[in-house]
Amino acid sequence: MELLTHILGAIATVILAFVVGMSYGGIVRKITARVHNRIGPPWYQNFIDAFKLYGKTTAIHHGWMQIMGPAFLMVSSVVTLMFIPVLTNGGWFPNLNFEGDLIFLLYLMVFGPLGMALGAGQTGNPNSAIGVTRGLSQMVGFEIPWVMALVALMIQFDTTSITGLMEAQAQSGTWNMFSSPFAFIAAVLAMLGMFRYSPFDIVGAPTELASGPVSENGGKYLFTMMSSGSIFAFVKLTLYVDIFMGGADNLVILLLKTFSIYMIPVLYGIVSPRYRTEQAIRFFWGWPLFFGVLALIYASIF
Amino acid sequence: MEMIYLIFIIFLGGAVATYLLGKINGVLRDITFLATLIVPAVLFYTQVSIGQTVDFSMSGMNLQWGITDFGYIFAYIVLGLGVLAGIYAVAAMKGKENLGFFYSNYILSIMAMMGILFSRDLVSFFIFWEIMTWSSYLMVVFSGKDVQKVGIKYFIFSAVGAYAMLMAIVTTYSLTGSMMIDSLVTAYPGFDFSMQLLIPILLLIGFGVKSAMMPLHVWASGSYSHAPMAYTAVFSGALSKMGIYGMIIVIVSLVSQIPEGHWFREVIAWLGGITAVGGTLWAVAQDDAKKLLAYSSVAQLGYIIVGVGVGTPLAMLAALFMAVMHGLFKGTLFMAVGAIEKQTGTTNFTEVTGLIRKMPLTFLASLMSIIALAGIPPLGGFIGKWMLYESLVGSDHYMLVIVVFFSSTAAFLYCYKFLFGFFLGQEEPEWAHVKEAPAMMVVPMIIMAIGSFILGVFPGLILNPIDAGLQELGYASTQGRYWEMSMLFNEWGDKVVLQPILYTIIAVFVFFFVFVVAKNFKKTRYVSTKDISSSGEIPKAHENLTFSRGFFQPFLRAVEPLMKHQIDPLYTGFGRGMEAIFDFVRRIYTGNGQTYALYAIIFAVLLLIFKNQLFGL
Amino acid sequence: MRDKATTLYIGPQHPGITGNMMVRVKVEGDTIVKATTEVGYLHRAFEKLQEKRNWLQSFTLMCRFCVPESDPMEESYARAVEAIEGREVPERAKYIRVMVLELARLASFMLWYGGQNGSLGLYTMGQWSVGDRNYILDLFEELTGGRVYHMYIWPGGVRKDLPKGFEQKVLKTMDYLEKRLGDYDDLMFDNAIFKKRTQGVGIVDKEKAIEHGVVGAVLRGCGIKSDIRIDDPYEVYDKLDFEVPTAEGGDIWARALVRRQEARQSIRIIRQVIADMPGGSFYNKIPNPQKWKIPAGDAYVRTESVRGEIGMYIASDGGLYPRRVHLRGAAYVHGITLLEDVLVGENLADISAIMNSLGTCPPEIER
Amino acid sequence: MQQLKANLIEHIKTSFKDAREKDYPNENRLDFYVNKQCIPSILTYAKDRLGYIHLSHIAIVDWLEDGEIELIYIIWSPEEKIKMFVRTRVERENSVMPNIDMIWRQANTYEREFREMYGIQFQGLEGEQDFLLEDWDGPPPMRRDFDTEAYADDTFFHRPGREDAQDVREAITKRSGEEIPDFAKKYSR
Amino acid sequence: MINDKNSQKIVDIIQNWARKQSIWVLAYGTGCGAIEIPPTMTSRYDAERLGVRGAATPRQADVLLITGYLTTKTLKRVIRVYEQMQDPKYVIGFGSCTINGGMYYDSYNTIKVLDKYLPVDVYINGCMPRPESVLAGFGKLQELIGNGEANGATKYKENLEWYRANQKKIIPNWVMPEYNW
Repeated sequence: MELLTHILGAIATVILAFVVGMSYGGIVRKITARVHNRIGPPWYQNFIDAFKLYGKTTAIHHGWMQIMGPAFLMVSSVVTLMFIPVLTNGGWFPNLNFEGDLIFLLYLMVFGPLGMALGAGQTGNPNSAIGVTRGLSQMVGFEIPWVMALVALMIQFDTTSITGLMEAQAQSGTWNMFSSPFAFIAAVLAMLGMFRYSPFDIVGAPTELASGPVSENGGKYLFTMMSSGSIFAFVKLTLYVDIFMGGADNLVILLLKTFSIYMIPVLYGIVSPRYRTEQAIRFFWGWPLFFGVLALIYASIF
Repeated sequence: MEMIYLIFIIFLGGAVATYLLGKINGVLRDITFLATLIVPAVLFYTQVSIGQTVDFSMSGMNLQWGITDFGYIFAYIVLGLGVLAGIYAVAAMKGKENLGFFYSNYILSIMAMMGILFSRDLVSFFIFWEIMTWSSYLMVVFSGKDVQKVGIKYFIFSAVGAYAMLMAIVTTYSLTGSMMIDSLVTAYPGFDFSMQLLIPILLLIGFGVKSAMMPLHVWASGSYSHAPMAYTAVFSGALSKMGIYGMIIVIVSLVSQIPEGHWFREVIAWLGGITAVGGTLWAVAQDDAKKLLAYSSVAQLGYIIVGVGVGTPLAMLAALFMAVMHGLFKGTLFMAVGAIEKQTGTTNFTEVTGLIRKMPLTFLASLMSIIALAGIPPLGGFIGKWMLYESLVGSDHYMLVIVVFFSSTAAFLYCYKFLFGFFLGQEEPEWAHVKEAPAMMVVPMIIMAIGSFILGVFPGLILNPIDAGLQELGYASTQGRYWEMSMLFNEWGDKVVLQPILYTIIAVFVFFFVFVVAKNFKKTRYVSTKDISSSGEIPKAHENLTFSRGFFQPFLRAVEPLMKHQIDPLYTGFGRGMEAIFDFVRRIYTGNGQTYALYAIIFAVLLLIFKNQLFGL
Repeated sequence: MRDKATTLYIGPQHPGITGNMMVRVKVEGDTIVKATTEVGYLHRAFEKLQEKRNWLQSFTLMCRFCVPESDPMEESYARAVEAIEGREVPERAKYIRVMVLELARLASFMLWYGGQNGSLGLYTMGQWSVGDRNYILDLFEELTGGRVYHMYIWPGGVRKDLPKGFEQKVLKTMDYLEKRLGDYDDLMFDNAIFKKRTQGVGIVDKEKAIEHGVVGAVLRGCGIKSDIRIDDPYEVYDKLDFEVPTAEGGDIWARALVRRQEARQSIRIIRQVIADMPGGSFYNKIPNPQKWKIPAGDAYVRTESVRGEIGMYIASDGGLYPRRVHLRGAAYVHGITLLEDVLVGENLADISAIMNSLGTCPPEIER
Repeated sequence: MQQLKANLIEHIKTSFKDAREKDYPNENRLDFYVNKQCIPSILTYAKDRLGYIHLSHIAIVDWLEDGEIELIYIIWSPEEKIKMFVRTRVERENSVMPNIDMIWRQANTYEREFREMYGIQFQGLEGEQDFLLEDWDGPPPMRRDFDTEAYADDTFFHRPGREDAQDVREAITKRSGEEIPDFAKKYSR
Repeated sequence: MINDKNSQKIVDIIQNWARKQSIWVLAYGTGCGAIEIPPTMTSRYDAERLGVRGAATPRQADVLLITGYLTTKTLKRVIRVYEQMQDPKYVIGFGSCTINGGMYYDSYNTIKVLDKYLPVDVYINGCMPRPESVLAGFGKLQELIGNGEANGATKYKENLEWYRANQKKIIPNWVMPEYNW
């Protein structure tokens, strides 16, 4: 019985993440369209797109790794989701919230992209490979300030677990974005890269690489990537909210907080051209790194 | 007769026998070779008990051999890897020239490593160390290519290391009058401060060379890539760990006894961190798989050195676990490269592409090892990485953790390069003939890959002996505090539970596979990798559609400032100044293996003859 | 034997290509080591078709040479035919022609704004400027009946007089566009990333410019003051007051600066033209096109388009049909030899931006 | 202007003996015929000595009746603001022209096009044989003796209703059996 | 359980609804009609509100928009691209020249009738069609998809030999992977 509850809880979490992530994607399209002076598609357009993609035939593959690539991505997203506390105080199914910590999560989050990279590699399309190398290079860029921010928090609160950080915030009564502002700034700047909106959309840059790693993937492959991407967006947003904004007591607050965080990369992206790869990496090793160091100093002093 | 003697006699006898049989019969030689590896391994695990020692006297010196708990961890690596790589070597080296020489050298290396682990006194330690160096040196020049460049580099660094070590030993003897390691440890706190510093530094130079610590790493990439791959698996996987073994003993038994020693350990840790970053960045820049793995080995040894330098119980656990894991996955990867080299004749990423469908098992083994190398759960590499980070964060090494994290994130780059370069990308007609490697090569790889998988879920299996070894070195028991069979804890009690992770991953995979992939897979058909959306054009036959040159060029451009200051030219400049000496050295080292062997023997004999003068001081 | 460098096909089916053409680039890392342009995907053989079409029928083909800006072709044809025939053009028609040409330039600049930024990933600009371009197309629609193909400037004058109140509409649109150009500046020229992406990229220096016969904004972008409207004035450009902007550096950024000023100059010219517009006839009627013969002779006229100099050579043998109409577009120079030369050593990420900046327009190359 | 032109003509005529003038007094243009071998030297001379640094166009005309193809190199001097037409005529068949893409790189494009479209060979011309066409096995298509309409009729499908350049309204009416309304009749041929 | 045939029908209806709401157009400007695509996609006409958006590679695209005349050289690429697209896929012929050759009826290098070479679902006439016509064309295509009548791809598969014969007639040097789905 307990196992059944666990499984149902996990499925409910996945569905929540999928719906929220997809809707956010649609809303982003709507907002972008408004900035463009357009009406834009309805907010549920992404669901239609996903459903259509699922309905398309997928007649070919270039080898089993191409099929496994999206599977890796999906697995990574779902498993990572299991470790993220959705609401504070067990307001949602706890899944595996207490079984892993932040460093574990950092590595788990790489699992999917690496699998996807392998899948993209097998298609034999040079654009895919170039896109992957760009993505990995950029990842090295933004992970540094991101980890600095996390380490700063870990030092400050003597814990590496997400639930521990959430409890620490509940006890102190302030959010970490106020109690360790430098870490928050570094993490937000790193987040720009993590969400891959312009100017950091170098991986699938259409005018340069057609669409990069997904060049050969249509139909069901693309559906899987799209939905796992949505889940992953939810994971990342919830992680930020949990770590820096004290988590959320109920779903409405969760949506408000995640959405407000999400708007940072989206709005910055609308008015920015794309960086070249090395420029993107250097960006992350400029101000974000500086704030990361500040955060570490701040954390080790206080 | 003592079992320890028997083991060494078998080794020695086997080495001679394989060398002689090599001239007579190939099959007999192979069988002898494998038997010489397997029999002592079995004997060791069944008959030799920890703490058991044998004493004997040689030309007036008291020597003592015996295995400790701590040495036992490394014995796992040496014998496990030795046997598996031996099986692999038989298949991999088939048809090569001068095999008897290769095999006997191989056996001598294994014997020397076991000897180092058994040595309880500095003399036999040094002698075995030299045998190890010489046998590995002969392996580096085995192929006969680039001996001047690569061989001499390795030789000079090894020699410098050996002399430093010898000086330390001589100094110790003059101070304590004993050759026993234990007596050094007990007498050490009584030395004056300059000696307290000098001895560890000299020893660490010796060990640092073997473990490729910055700035003594220069020899590593060339030597690792020039030795036959079957041996490099041992070379990088086990032999380099001897440096770590020595380093841990020095740091834990000696350095931690001096009150002001913590800065010394910081230096070591930072050297390790720099080694990791430098090795990783250079690995990213390589186009040759052997070189890539060689630099990657440097980087991985850097992590281990970081752990050793930090030296908290968790860090030591991490370092030792990583040492074991590194033996597993790096051994596998070198074997995979060897398999590819055997099947295609080259190890260059810009030439070989698209082998995934030709060599699926090699790919699988490489994939698992790469995941382990990258430290992605649920494979074993993750455990070591996790413990290292937790120990660094827990012991307030903030900047070091960032440095290490940078290195291990950048490691994803070369990990992908390795997999993509060989296995993915276009399937070119020029490699259409390639077949999977022989079973004797594949099976050891798969066994080791599975090993790293099992250790990823049940790290307790190997953490248990590590714990015993650490207790022997004076640490409190860590079981239950930092780890359980499949659970890890950090200083603050945060935990990672490994089994549910594995089960969740498997469950989601199965769910996904059954409902999406498998259903879909039946309907889809394989098409050639030439059938890609190349903007509507149909590529001509000669056009290269594989992206392999300048793989991470933008990244390297971004990290250019870091890579500009490399250490190699410094040595070259130094060497140019010493041209005259080098000329002389070159005259002695003719490049012929036999000459070196002769030289080694003369060196050992001279050492024995003049020992009294040397050691009498 | 396989090539060493990786081959990438930029085009024909590629979001980054400016029209239907292909650049086959060989890359090592993300550095281009060789670039080969391949054209011919749009070759319709206009110049062949004109052999069987009379002088007026040929005129309808003219605007199809290059779609982003079709009026300079019509104007060149009309002017060349007039030059051979010696036909006078009424003064009002000349002013209207200049107005139409400048409107077309402005519309093409709008498209360039979108393309240049779209190639660098700033899609917002494309949405704005291409959307605003519709206001100019609306004017064209009212004036000529077509949004893209106007077939308005024909030999002897223009096809129709200005509709009632058209001038006011044009001026109103100009006011609006001038305001919008300020918005574009905020989004594009004040953007640090745009600067980073364009400065020092795709450099055409003076020597290269002369060696390759570079024209238009690309030439002005490397500091050479050259404009057909000033150097070899036609219609009424010699009576108008406008400036030829130049910039130093010869990179994408310099060319962007030049075009930014030129768009403003176009607005300035349109305002002047409307202010000075004379009355009178707009069309010096041509005879029955079925029997319209042009005396033997040839003419070469040049027009300044957004992409640069357009040349039109027309030879007549005195018959009902043109002997030869030979067009030389700006992209004919920029799109093949210059592009191949400039791309070598550049970054893979900048191909599209360089092509947009050079004004590569394949239908003009292939005709 | 006239004085300048006269000077230029004088210069060219002294340097190149076989240049034949073909003057258009009303325009800012110089115009003369030369022998095809002179083309590179005269263009180099104009570029280096006279300031004609810009090759504006290379026009080509097929004079089928004369059995000749005329090439017109149109160059432009930004300082003197005068166009110079350098004309040459070559045989239609098997002609080899000197190559000028060392003087101006863009000439390479023209020459590749002329090679493909008119069948004129250029000495030492680089670049692939195919320029605009692909797998073309007919005669060079831009020559006047190539009948594009006949070729198109042979090669491509045509939608019924436009067998010739007839009036479309007429054809539609014929097909559907309707009468042409009066207002439309006057537009029919 | 529900009858298989009926359930398939229901699935088809739902999927057709989704397909018509989400039309991804391949980014391939084959002819001069491509100039009216940016206005259609951008702020004034905003095709994205109808679910129309661009797709970078043929694997992801649903609709191949033939924007105008096709030269024989382009036709080869268009066929290649079309065959790489995944079912269900649609072709829109855009502009008069795709219908009957338009003003290039006597050109030696352009095809005159597109539907002899590719199965066209919707034609949009005009030279060039205005964005409104393009939107109307998309509307028509949506209607056809909704009714399940836009089956050009099926027609192509069934009559592949006939199409191939026509294609090979004007593309003599036929080196292309076989159409395999």
